[in-house]
Amino acid sequence: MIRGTVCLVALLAGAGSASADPESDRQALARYFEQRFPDVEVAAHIDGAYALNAQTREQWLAMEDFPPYEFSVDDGEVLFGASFKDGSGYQDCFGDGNVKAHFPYFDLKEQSVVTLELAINDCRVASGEEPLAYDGEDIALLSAYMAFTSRDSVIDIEVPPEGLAAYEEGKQYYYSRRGQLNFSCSHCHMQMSGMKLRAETLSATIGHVTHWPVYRLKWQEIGPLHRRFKECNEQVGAEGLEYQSETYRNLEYFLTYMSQGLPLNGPASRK
Amino acid sequence: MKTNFSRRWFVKGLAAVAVIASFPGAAFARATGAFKADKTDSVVNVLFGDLPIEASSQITFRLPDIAENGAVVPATVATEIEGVTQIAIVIDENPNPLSAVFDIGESSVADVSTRIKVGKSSVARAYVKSRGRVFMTTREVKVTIGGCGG
Amino acid sequence: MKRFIALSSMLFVCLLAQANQLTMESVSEQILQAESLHQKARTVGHGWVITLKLIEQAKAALADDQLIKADELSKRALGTALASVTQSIKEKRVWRSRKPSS
Amino acid sequence: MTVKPVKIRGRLKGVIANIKCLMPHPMETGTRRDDAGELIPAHYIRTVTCLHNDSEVMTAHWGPSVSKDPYFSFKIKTASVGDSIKVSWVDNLGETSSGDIVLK
Repeated sequence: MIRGTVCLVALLAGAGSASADPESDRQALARYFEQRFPDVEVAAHIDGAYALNAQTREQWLAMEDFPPYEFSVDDGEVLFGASFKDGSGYQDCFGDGNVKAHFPYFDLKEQSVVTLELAINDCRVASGEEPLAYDGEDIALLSAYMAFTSRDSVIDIEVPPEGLAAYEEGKQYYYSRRGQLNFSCSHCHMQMSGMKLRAETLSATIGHVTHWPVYRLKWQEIGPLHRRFKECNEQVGAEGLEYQSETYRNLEYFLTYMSQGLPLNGPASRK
Repeated sequence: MKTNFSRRWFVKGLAAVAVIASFPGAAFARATGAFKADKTDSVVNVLFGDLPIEASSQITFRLPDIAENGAVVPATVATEIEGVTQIAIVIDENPNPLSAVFDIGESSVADVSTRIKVGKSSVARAYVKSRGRVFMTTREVKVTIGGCGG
Repeated sequence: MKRFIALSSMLFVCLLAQANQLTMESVSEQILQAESLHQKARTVGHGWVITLKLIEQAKAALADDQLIKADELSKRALGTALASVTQSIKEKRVWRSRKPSS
Repeated sequence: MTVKPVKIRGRLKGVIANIKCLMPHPMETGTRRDDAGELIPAHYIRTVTCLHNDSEVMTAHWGPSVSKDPYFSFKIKTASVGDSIKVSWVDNLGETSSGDIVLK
């Protein structure tokens, strides 16, 4: 009995210190936003800045009434249904497409984070098809359709011990100052969340990944999460990285765990 | 040389106006270049001639105060006024202020929504024509330069 | 960190010494140093866009025989490259302070 | 440009039919430039005709300042289950498309 308690105490002590325990990170972040926005449910942050600004929310709801990304979902459905040369198709890898809740995951064989976009290409390559360009339209349409079929399922990903290093790298990236403006993601999306940068209301970290891919009015087309990572990097004067680069996949891995347990609501329209 | 040039235009102009006048409602707007006009006054002149424009509080003109993105601004015009035959949306500061004109048939409700481009912060106007009278209401819409800067 | 500060201050000292003999070699040497520092920051995810721009402009000025302009641009590039390396080193130490305490 | 059909949704509340449609179209003003700096020619929907059981109930005339992939919603009185609603558009290049639904 003594040995049990000793090891338990050690464990708790360990958890308390800087060890990378995703669940305690997530709870601490949830508490941070509960204190910062007492009258905003944690789950409400899946609507991003529109959970924090009533005026812009009204405009957003007008857009969501019949959103322009519906065409992308329809086109994505056609692509999803097409079969490969060897007769198989995406259904063989993803069923009806309602799988986004379990992405990204840590692939033990590859020892790296696998996002939905990577899995789409893995599925194609396994059937002898050419992989799609990560900044291309087809992969955005496919992930738009799969995001749509995954709507309302709850984010449920795992960080196995082997995946802790990748998770930790994503976390470090998120909290590190970057670029000539010397901001980290957390400066805008935690300390300044709910406030404005020029006309932009800053969204909270929690809920950041639930609604992708996104049709940004600015882009006038649907685009993946990593396009937003790259754009954000460049806005603080940092060099943007490649879509699906290891850094961005680890960042998505960390951010997705921060939204663990929240319902998916993609694709979505944004300003 | 100059005089007969203008005389020829004058004769052609007369014929054109006669033809155009016979078009119903908004087609008249299209044909007479209301969409090409670059100032609100000329748009109103072409659309409604010299009918008085009566300010009205009976028109619901929903437009955001600050547009999320000037390229896609949700706009709704709805009214309880009876016998409405035409609704028009005008954005003063747009290169061509006239955005859209709607011919409302008898079995349609005077309540239309669309999404328009607003070039820069501007006064927006909703015109409602009913039984030979023209009512109008205005809204201010601000358009900001997007992005966080930096 | 101490070793690095020693290195960069030594770098600046020798640059100042050469300042008066402004030659093609000294300027292109400065560009190379800016590039290597920039690469050092980039590999740890701290590359800055401005450094890349300044390096390209410095190279263009050099190719155009505008020695003074190339020197000034490459010095600025060296400055931002150094700042980005400093940022990467400092952040490695302090980023955890921004994580909400569990 | 491959012309795509108009997406229409209709909801009946009593005798009032709420019709919402979305029309895939670039709605180019003619003043925008592409990445190479070339002016993109004007290409926008000019007329939208709405039919209720094949009789015209609404016509919209648009300039190029209506947003890309235009959204249009309107309401029809005296509508009932089984009525047909058809929305069609014509653009300045003479292209046309349409979509239709039956009210449920």
